[in-house]
Amino acid sequence: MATMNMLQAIRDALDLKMADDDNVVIFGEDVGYFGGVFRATDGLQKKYGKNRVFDAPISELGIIGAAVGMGAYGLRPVPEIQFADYILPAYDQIASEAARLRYRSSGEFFAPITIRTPCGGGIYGGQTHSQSPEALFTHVAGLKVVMPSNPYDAKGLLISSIEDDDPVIFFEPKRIYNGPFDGHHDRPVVPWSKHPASEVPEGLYRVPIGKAAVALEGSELTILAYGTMVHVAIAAAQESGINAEVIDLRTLLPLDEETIVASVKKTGRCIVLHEATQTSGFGAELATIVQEHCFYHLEAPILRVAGYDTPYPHAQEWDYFPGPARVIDAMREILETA
Amino acid sequence: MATMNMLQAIRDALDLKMADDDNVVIFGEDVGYFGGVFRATDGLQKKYGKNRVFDAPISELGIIGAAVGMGAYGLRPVPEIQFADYILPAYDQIASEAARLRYRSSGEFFAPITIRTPCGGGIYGGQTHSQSPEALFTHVAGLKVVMPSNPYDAKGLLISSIEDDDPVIFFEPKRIYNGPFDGHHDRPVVPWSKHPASEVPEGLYRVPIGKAAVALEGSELTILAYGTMVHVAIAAAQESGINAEVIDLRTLLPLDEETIVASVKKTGRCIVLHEATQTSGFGAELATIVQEHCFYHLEAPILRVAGYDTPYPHAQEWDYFPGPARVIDAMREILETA
Amino acid sequence: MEINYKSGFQVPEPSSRPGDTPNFSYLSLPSPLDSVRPDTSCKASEMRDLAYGLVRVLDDSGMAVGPWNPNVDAEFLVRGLRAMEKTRLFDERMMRAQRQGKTSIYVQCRGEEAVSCAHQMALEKGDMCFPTYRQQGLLIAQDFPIVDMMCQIFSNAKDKLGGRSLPFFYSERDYGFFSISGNLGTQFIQSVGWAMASAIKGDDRIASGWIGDGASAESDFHAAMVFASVYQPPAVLNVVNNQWAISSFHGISGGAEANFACRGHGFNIASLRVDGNDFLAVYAASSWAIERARKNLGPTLIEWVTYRAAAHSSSDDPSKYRPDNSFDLWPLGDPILRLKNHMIQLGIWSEEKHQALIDELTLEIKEAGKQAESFGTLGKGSKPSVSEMFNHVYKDMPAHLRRQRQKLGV
Amino acid sequence: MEINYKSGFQVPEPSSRPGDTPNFSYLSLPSPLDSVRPDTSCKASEMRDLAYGLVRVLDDSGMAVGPWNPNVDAEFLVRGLRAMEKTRLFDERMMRAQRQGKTSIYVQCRGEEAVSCAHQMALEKGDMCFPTYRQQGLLIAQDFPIVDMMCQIFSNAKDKLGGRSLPFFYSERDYGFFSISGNLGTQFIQSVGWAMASAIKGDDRIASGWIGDGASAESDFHAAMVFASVYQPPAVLNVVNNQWAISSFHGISGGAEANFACRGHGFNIASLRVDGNDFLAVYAASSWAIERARKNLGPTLIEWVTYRAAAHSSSDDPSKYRPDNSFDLWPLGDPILRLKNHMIQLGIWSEEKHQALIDELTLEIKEAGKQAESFGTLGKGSKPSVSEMFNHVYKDMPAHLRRQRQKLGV
Ligand SMILES: Cc1ncc(C[n+]2csc(CCOP(=O)(O)OP(=O)(O)O)c2C)c(N)n1
Ligand SMILES: Cc1ncc(C[n+]2csc(CCOP(=O)(O)OP(=O)(O)O)c2C)c(N)n1
Ligand SMILES: [Mg+2]
Ligand SMILES: [Mg+2]
Repeated sequence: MATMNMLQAIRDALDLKMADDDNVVIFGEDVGYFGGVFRATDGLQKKYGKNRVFDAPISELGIIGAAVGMGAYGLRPVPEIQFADYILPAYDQIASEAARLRYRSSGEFFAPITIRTPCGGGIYGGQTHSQSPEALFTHVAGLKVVMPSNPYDAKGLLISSIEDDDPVIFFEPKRIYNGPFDGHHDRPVVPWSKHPASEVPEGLYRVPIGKAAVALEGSELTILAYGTMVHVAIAAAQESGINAEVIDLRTLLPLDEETIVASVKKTGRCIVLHEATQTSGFGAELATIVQEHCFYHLEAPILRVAGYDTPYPHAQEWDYFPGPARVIDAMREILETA
Repeated sequence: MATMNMLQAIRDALDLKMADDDNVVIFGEDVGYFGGVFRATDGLQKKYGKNRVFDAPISELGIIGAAVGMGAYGLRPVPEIQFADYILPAYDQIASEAARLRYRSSGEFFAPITIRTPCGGGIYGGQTHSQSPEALFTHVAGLKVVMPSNPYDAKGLLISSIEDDDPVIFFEPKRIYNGPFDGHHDRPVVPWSKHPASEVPEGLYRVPIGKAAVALEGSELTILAYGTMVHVAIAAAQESGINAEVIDLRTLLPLDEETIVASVKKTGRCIVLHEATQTSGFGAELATIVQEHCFYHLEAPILRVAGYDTPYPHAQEWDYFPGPARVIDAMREILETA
Repeated sequence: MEINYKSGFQVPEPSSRPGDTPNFSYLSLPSPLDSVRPDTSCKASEMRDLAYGLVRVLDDSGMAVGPWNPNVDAEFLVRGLRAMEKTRLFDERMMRAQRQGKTSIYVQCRGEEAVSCAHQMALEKGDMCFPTYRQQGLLIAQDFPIVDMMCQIFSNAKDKLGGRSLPFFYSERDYGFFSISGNLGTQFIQSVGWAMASAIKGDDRIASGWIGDGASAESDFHAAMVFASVYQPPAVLNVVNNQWAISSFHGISGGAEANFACRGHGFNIASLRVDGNDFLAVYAASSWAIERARKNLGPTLIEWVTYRAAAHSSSDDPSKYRPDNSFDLWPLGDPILRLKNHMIQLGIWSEEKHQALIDELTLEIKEAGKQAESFGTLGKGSKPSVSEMFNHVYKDMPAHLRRQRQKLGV
Repeated sequence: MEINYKSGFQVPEPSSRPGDTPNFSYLSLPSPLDSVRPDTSCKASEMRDLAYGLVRVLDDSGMAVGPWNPNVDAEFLVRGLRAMEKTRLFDERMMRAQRQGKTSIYVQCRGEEAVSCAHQMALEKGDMCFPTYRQQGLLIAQDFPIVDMMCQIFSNAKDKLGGRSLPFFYSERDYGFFSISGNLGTQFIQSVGWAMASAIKGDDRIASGWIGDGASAESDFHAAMVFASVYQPPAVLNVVNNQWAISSFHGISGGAEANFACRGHGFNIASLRVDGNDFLAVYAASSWAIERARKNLGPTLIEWVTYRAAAHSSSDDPSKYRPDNSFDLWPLGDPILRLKNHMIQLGIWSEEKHQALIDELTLEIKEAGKQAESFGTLGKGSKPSVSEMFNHVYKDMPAHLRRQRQKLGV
């Protein structure tokens, strides 16, 4: 066991898989000599050589298109997209190509690639360094979509993702790289070392794709969250004294419906929480599934707490960011109902 | 009044707006001399000249990027994307640029563009000529998303879209260009001329963006549909004898929540119907909104009938396509509940 | 400053439209003797002229001449002629089948047979092509079982792709034929990625990427050029300039202002412009680029100048946008006729032998067609099972998809 | 075939890394006398050499010589010097403000001041630039009120963009300055679209698009080239090659194999490669391209060879990836120093005058800074109202957004 923050856990997973499998290659903007703008690949080029860890041109389309070709050859590419906001130029290569190659070729060719990309707000990054585009990927058959909320899961899920033969979008909520941020931007930063999930086994281990976790047990209501929002949800529960159950989805596609449904059947109330803009966000899918399966157990409408339907603003970041206060309001609202 | 099919209505709207406003320009792959692969722009280059109707290179990114620049200059571009499946290479220019320009510049610059694109299946077009990517756009703040289901609406909505100062994605369900297809692929084609909505006023008129229509009144349950699926829903209602109310959304963003909520409050049961793949489809947003606002009126879970979560298959098209049989099954299921 | 404004907006227009006499004066035809064949280790910067010329081997009299003459033997020529003729006859038969409703859509490569057939004959086992929908010659030149192609075209139960894909979107890994995508251009950068992987592994396999004149406007083309320039992977990047992209002539993708070969110059990539209807020139230029790639001396961009003799697809009617007889007047002629004439000149071929070849191939294709049809055609006879549409979305079917399949009862 | 395999995979590496002595031997420096200045009506195909050369005006002794000498007057030179110096001092002050927490992030253009300032001085009212985040000189050279820039940088209540955008993402329509996007490259094709619109309308306004060496790898660059080639719109397309893209040197975007000017050759677009640290060369080349565009003679691609003297942004530490003193050894020198020396050579300037200029500008900027800070800085003092974040999403606020705003109670 070692104590790691998210970034260290991610780097460790990359390091171990590079050592474990010669076919793993890493490339992306600034990931080589420099080790990435968030330093997730720091030291890896030195250790594994420029053949396996290298800088790429600023062409997200090219990065993913090349990764698809490499995957078809037999490599296991782990490209980095510097910010999730910049994944859109590669959207066609991801949704029409990586996700479809297996279907189109009856499995003769496939794209076993893991696209790592930092997402989410809370760093005063404005419109183009703050977005959470996960719902654009959960709509695409053939993709897997993962978003860890802590170092333990980050390492275990990243290892699973790299080993997975299907393309995985691996979202890294950048606000929690260095600490389990709970939305209280005005309080001192808490480091990961104070959090139990910073205890990370040293070698290879897997957290399975497609399994949610109960991050906080509770009985009065269920909050479905992922990434940074898991910590916001827990903070909201603790601060309000409301006995909420917080589910950390960990994988968005394929979704662990069982864990979700079991929780909501138990609590009878459900809040869906995410940073992405609300309309057509992944929360809509979650709410729909919950009402499909827990209709007779629901005592109040499912509420969404999400980013407002605007681009991500700069100066108003903390009014925009769904923090504990908004979650607490929603919890009170949902408990007052019926 | 004239009798028109969808294509004629669309061409007529383009023709009238070209005549009405010098700033309207049309371009896209094959839209110039040839008049478009579906012939929606037939004759327009001849009439308005190559300055205003012209062929574009096969670069969807370029087409939309150029349109954004033209819009910023003061033109009112109406680019065509040949198939909605091919809009993805332009996704970044649409979602990060066209949709954000106004926000970024406090309205100093904006992109008054209308992107016309044929969508949907039912033409044996396989994976890449059949898709319905609307949910990728309804998630983007700053866009408007429209999908007409008949000639009257097509013309009126297209005129409204072109006149709108915000970017509009105008989806044209290609399966109903020539007739109101109801999903019965094994029956003779019915032409538009037999349908009342093929009666189209001759001059300029507007169907407002953001207003749904009640396509079929009923009391037992509500079906929310758009595009081709409106006709499937109506056929399912008529064939089953179930007294269903069919709402034709017409605009997906911004959504006419009032009409939807009023209907579901009345019927107490709701089915959401679309061609796009189910997971994270626009149906999820619809179902979520319905349960948010009609929770106490709902007598059964909201059901979704949608494309399966696979790429669009070729040979199995009619097993994949959500036809009346699947809708009827869902109606029976929802009526049997509770 | 005194300025004279030229007026307005330019939109390029082809030299002829329906009703006009086809006009190909824009194409200049240098003699095969005029071109230069650099060593495959030549620096890209020292061979820029080749992008503005036209590599040719067959002269007007049908003789193979000049520095690019690959000096192949008679057996090779017969194989090449056979592959091209078979491709054409196959296309014709499939086109008829489409008209008879046996498949939903079909795309011929008529007029462009030399490009794919001769290129394939220069490749080696293990190399990987990333084709578009108009390179069926790559398979046919390898004697790929055409009955399998037909089964896929007919979407019957023997369609190896389970009916999931468009009819002619083959995927044949063992034949070095990458799964065709309906999204134009995407495979071009993928081919570069594949070649990068080959270089990373120290392998000597090369990738051959394909794109059309029209599709070269797509972003993937640029990505391929940038990555090929930066990493110098063992790739041959083929632009098939058949002059048309559906109804748009090559000028709409920038082929009137410049050509497609010279796109390589901006990246210092070795670039060749080649008579794509000259079987020997295609073979020679392909061999050059393939050798260069295999020796890891860098990528090559090749513009194949050819002509789309048929409609874009079975859904298209070219008489709406170009003169009907345009292929007859196309200055580079018909690749099959040109090779046939060459062989007759050489004294190794005759009209009789050619007729016999046609008869033999026609019969072979007819038999294959019958066999394939006996398994079913689109919507008739045996078909891929419905459940196939749920397969291969993922390696293992996730629960939500299994539930959807179960609900459908398949 | 006997083949000698070269080994493996190539990844370009810069000529120096931290600890090394900066090595710029890759850059060859022709004399200003050696370059040729074609007429602005010159065909692109007749001026290809210019993409491989380097347009320069100031010689080693600081005199303006050669065919590109624009022969401007003293007043013009003073204006240019002032604009560049003001830009640099402004950047320095804003950088300090960022370090003091008055804004979230800042980006300097140190070392590149000539490119934007001299280019702007060649433009006319009504023309439109589509800049990246490193062309603040375009505004400052127009005497744009720097206090307004600062208010935006500080996201205070006087930020005209209501706090919505990143600090330095200006949008100044009346100053021909298009709204900056954080997504690299996107505005390049937009500038071509704007120019197409100008041509469609028969207008004589031109567009000037901007992109970095790194971002030229993006798809939007290709789209811009294709559309510019096809429609020949009145656009000047500027690639600012400041040698770096964050930590990646220009070779990672294909700038070692080829340069960025020659990217135009694949499209037959007139291409110039210019000493971007030579104020007079920038002005002369800009004027040439702008005249060409305004006369509707076609687009021009210009590579400005310059150096990013500072960090990529306030978040970056370049000592991690390049030698610390690299700008000191940069062969094209400092654009401000070079113009200053030229003016001293001409006898119209002196160290004293320069110091007086610096003092005056420092004071001006300090006063402006104080004023702007008095309105507030990020998170302190007056700020844009919270409700601003709901504005300008659409022209008219739709119901669902109004409900969200109301729920927030603003
Ligand atoms: C991304 C994308 N955009 C548009 C299309 C529609 N489309 C199919 S083929 C074609 C023309 C392609 O022309 P070219 O690249 O020259 O190839 P050719 O058909 O001549 O072989 C078009 C526009 C597509 N398949 N994919
Ligand atoms: C689409 C996109 N990808 C990545 C980034 C992140 N990014 C911001 S600046 C930069 C480097 C740009 O280099 P260059 O184009 O040379 O411009 P310079 O910073 O040198 O002026 C990168 C990678 C981005 N902003 N947008
Ligand atoms: Mg073509
Ligand atoms: Mg740069």
